Amino acid sequence: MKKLINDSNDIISEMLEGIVSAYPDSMRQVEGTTCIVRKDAPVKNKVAVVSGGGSGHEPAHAGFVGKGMLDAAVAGEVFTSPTPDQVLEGIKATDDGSGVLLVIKNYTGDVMNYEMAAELAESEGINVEQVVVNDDVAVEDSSFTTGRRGVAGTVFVHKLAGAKAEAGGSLAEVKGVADNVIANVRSMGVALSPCIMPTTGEPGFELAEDEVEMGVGIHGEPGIETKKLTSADDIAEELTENVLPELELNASDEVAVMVNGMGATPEMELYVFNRKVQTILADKGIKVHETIVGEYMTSLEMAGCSLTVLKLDDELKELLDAPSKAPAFRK
Amino acid sequence: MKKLINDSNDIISEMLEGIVSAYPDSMRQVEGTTCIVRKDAPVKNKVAVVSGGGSGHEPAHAGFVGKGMLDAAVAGEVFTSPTPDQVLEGIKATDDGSGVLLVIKNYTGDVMNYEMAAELAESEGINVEQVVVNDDVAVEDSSFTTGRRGVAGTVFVHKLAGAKAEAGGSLAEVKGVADNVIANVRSMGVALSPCIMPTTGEPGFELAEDEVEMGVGIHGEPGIETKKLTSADDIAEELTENVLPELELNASDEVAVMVNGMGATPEMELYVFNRKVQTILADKGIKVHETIVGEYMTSLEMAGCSLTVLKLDDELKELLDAPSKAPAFRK
Amino acid sequence: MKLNATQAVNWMIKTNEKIQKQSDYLSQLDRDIGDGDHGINMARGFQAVEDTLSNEEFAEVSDVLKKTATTIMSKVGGAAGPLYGTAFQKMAMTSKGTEVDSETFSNMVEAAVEGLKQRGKSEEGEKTMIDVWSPLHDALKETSEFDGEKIREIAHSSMESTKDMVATKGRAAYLKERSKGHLDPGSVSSYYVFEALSETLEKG
Amino acid sequence: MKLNATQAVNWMIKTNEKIQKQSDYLSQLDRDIGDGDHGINMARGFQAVEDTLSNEEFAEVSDVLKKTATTIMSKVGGAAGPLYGTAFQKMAMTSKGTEVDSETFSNMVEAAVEGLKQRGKSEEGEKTMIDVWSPLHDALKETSEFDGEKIREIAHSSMESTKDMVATKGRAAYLKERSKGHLDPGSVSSYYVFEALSETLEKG
Ligand SMILES: Nc1ncnc2c1ncn2[C@@H]1O[C@H](COP(=O)(O)OP(=O)(O)O)[C@@H](O)[C@H]1O
Ligand SMILES: Nc1ncnc2c1ncn2[C@@H]1O[C@H](COP(=O)(O)OP(=O)(O)O)[C@@H](O)[C@H]1O
Ligand SMILES: [Mg+2]
Ligand SMILES: [Mg+2]
Ligand SMILES: [Mg+2]
Ligand SMILES: [Mg+2]
Repeated sequence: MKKLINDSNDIISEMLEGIVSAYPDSMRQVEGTTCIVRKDAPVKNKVAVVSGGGSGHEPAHAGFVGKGMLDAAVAGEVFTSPTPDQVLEGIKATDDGSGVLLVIKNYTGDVMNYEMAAELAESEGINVEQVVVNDDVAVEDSSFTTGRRGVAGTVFVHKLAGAKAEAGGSLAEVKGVADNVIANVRSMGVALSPCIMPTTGEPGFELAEDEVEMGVGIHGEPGIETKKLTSADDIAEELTENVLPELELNASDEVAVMVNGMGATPEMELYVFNRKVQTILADKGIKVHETIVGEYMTSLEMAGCSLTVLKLDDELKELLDAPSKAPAFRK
Repeated sequence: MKKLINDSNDIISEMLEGIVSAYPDSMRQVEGTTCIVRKDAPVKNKVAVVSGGGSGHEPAHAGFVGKGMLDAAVAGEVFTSPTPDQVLEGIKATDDGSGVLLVIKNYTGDVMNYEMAAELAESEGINVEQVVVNDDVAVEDSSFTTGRRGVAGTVFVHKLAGAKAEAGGSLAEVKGVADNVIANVRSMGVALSPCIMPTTGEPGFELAEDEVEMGVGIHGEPGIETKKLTSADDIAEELTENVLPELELNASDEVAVMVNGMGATPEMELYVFNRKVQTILADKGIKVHETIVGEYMTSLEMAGCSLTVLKLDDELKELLDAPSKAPAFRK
Repeated sequence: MKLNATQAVNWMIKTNEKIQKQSDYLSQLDRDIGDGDHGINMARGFQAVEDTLSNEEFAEVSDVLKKTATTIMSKVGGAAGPLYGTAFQKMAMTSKGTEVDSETFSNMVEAAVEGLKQRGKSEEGEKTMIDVWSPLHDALKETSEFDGEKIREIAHSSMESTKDMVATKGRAAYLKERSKGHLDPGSVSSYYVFEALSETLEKG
Repeated sequence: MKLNATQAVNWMIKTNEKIQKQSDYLSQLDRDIGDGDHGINMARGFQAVEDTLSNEEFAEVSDVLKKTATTIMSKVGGAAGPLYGTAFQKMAMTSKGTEVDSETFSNMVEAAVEGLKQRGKSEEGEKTMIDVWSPLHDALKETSEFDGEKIREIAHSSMESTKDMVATKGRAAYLKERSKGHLDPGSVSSYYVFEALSETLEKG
């Protein structure tokens, strides 16, 4: 394991200090916690949008803190959901009485910890709503299982719910937007090489020189299927064909596309991949309102990418276009 | 070699298509060339800022094309300067008669190819000025050698010269700003692992599991010194101590800081690194006007980072703060 | 045979010893079918438990377990944090104000199982730590003896039984059939908890 | 002995053959002290040269070299593109309208050396391709024979002499003392150019 770190035990606290010291005018760390909040939190007469999760997904989630997006990001250990007390701190630091929306990625740990935090917050009289993002089509969805994972589509939930909150939406309205995004966003990922956990120095899975892992999540865990690496176009086609069907798009429908780098894949390759995605969408007559290419929801230094497609309606389009001051999602 | 590509011979053209298809509202490719220009080029009554270089540095340079930054980015093969005829196309597509500033990174190949392009453009009656960025303090500077390399500091030249051009500056004024930035910007980089050339599938250098390459450039070539990897703090200290002296900063001077990921290093580590940089600057009483952390001038999937410090005066500060619509540098 | 507060502290210290020693093994198990952090999570949490318990005096078992629960809850995170936190919290509530004999302990484990199911929205047979806790309760309610070795044996065989299961909850569920053939990491750490209890009871 | 237009085309085709065959070797040399692309750059450029020359008729050597120059200029990029482009351009200009005998060829190489120095802002002894072109001119101006084998020998020993030099220009310059002990890639590719010429002259 070769990492630009000091002691792996200090990695989260040092990262958080490094983030806050980069953007001292727009964010601050709630003292003694792993919460990064807008400098001006709690914002008067505004619903707060709070998210977070395990670390190792940078710029998620702290990079999305800022006017027009998140009010707070709560950081857990690497790939480990933050604990309820930390989430509670994020809630308390951002609620001005207008209520708080928790945006949770659908992983057992995250769901349980946030649920407990919500219980604690409600017992302190704070109005809390939760949404659980489950955009990953690689995982089978059934009421008897854990259900789908929440992956890069979460970034759209942050952006659009954040924009609604900034526009003065009520807690119910902000949650409504988040629900709408969740219902209309689908993703799937592929890995070319695993990431290395800083704590153990071990890779999450092994891949031969000519193999890819289809349907990976964002925690270094193995994916759904190991296959031969053929070409960027083949992979783009496979991901697109998996992501699109449930959105039931008709020609003339508008979408937003995110090609998200998992960490180590050069942007050059993301664009080669994007080329094919855009061709497929164009062939189907689907109109792309906006394309976002870059690293948004990473998995440390995993190589690979994910494709996210969000079906837009007029309100979602407007919210996507709205300004954002979050350092990792400026608009 | 494991890359998300199709045929390595098509990688540049497919990447360019992928970029343009991501931002069809703001850029276009000049047909039959490797030039990406602002959609509205040539912009009326505006000096054009044209840059480019070898590919493999994404988002540099095409990601910086947009209102307030570059008018054109000319792409060469991977790590190979574009040819004079391509640079000429970029110049011709963006000049409206107000003149063109070429921003060149100080590599023999780039300097020669751009020089020849400038000669060709002048022979066609276009007013062209050139600046050569040489911010890399790792390399000795002497009139008997090739001189210092141009690395991540180039992004500040793009931003500030671009802002000056957008503000209506004359060619001399835009060049003046670029010269001012070049005189006041210094960088140095470190690699934890090499990148793999897509054409040959070979790494540019070898590093043992416990070694780092200090003073690397951005083309996969070896650096100045191979050392043991100690800690992020040690490396941050070494880079900072090398970058600062020539800027002759006094307490109360203001700077902009860029912590630039080389490709594969997780953002988490960039922030751990940034933490130490900020501490050192704060201890010296140097005021940081803005910090930028992320991938701006990469070297494919090299692991590592570079530190760039730009000393600001009032004009540079204002130009840095000015809006930019470039997808990789939104303000 | 009864468990007193001092023994309860020893139980937790012994658990921590085992977890520290097996941290890499637990992470390796989690790497096979999860995200590879279970050992790290548990080691961080139980070290904090030992540190906190060592610095305080406790009147009864319930107090020890309560302190354990809150410490785990704020130190572990992930799935294991809320689950172990809930299990110890339920055991603390059930043992409040009473001596911990075989019957009380059976009730404590019953409450823990209830808590786990509720918190994890899960059942037996889904290849989770419930597959250690629940069979243990089944065995405990059949006997009035507080038999450490028996507890260890049942926890051990239950833990082993998770190997053949297909996960439908937790991260391992994403692997579906591929999760078969691997032990569930949370069941293995749960086994250490009961192995530590067994040793504590046997030492008296 | 003179070089005619057909031979000049053959010279370039032979050069391309060698470059294609040695492309990996050239890139390996460039990897040692540069950025590892010299073979790729040259292979791309000279393939284009062969493709263009094969499709046209040429009246004189100058025309062949001019086409070669412009093709290299627009296909190679990097440092080698402008340098080789300039060298061939200068040779084309110097040979315009004349037969290419030993004296003319000496003048052509002289002009190429001048061009390389100006374009590269460099001199002999800086571990660049100039260290093959310049000694070759020194030798050519001393003789009135157009001797292929002699040209090959001098190009070869000059190329080898770059091994002990310390680079002060080009990418290798960043390595300073570390550049010693490695052949300069551009000098090796220049050797292939003259080896190809030598073979062309010998075949007649
Ligand atoms: N829904 C659930 N119900 C009960 N136990 C669960 C559930 N999900 C996970 N677990 C247990 O938690 C363990 C994983 O814990 P850990 O690795 O620390 O958390 P994470 O899965 O968040 O990384 C699993 O081995 C399993 O025993
Ligand atoms: N300033 C210079 N003057 C003369 N020749 C040079 C100069 N710089 C580089 N060269 C030659 O160019 C060769 C490198 O070419 P190449 O690898 O294709 O370009 P790049 O260095 O841009 O990657 C060197 O080996 C050297 O012979
Ligand atoms: Mg985890
Ligand atoms: Mg090169
Ligand atoms: Mg785990
Ligand atoms: Mg080279």
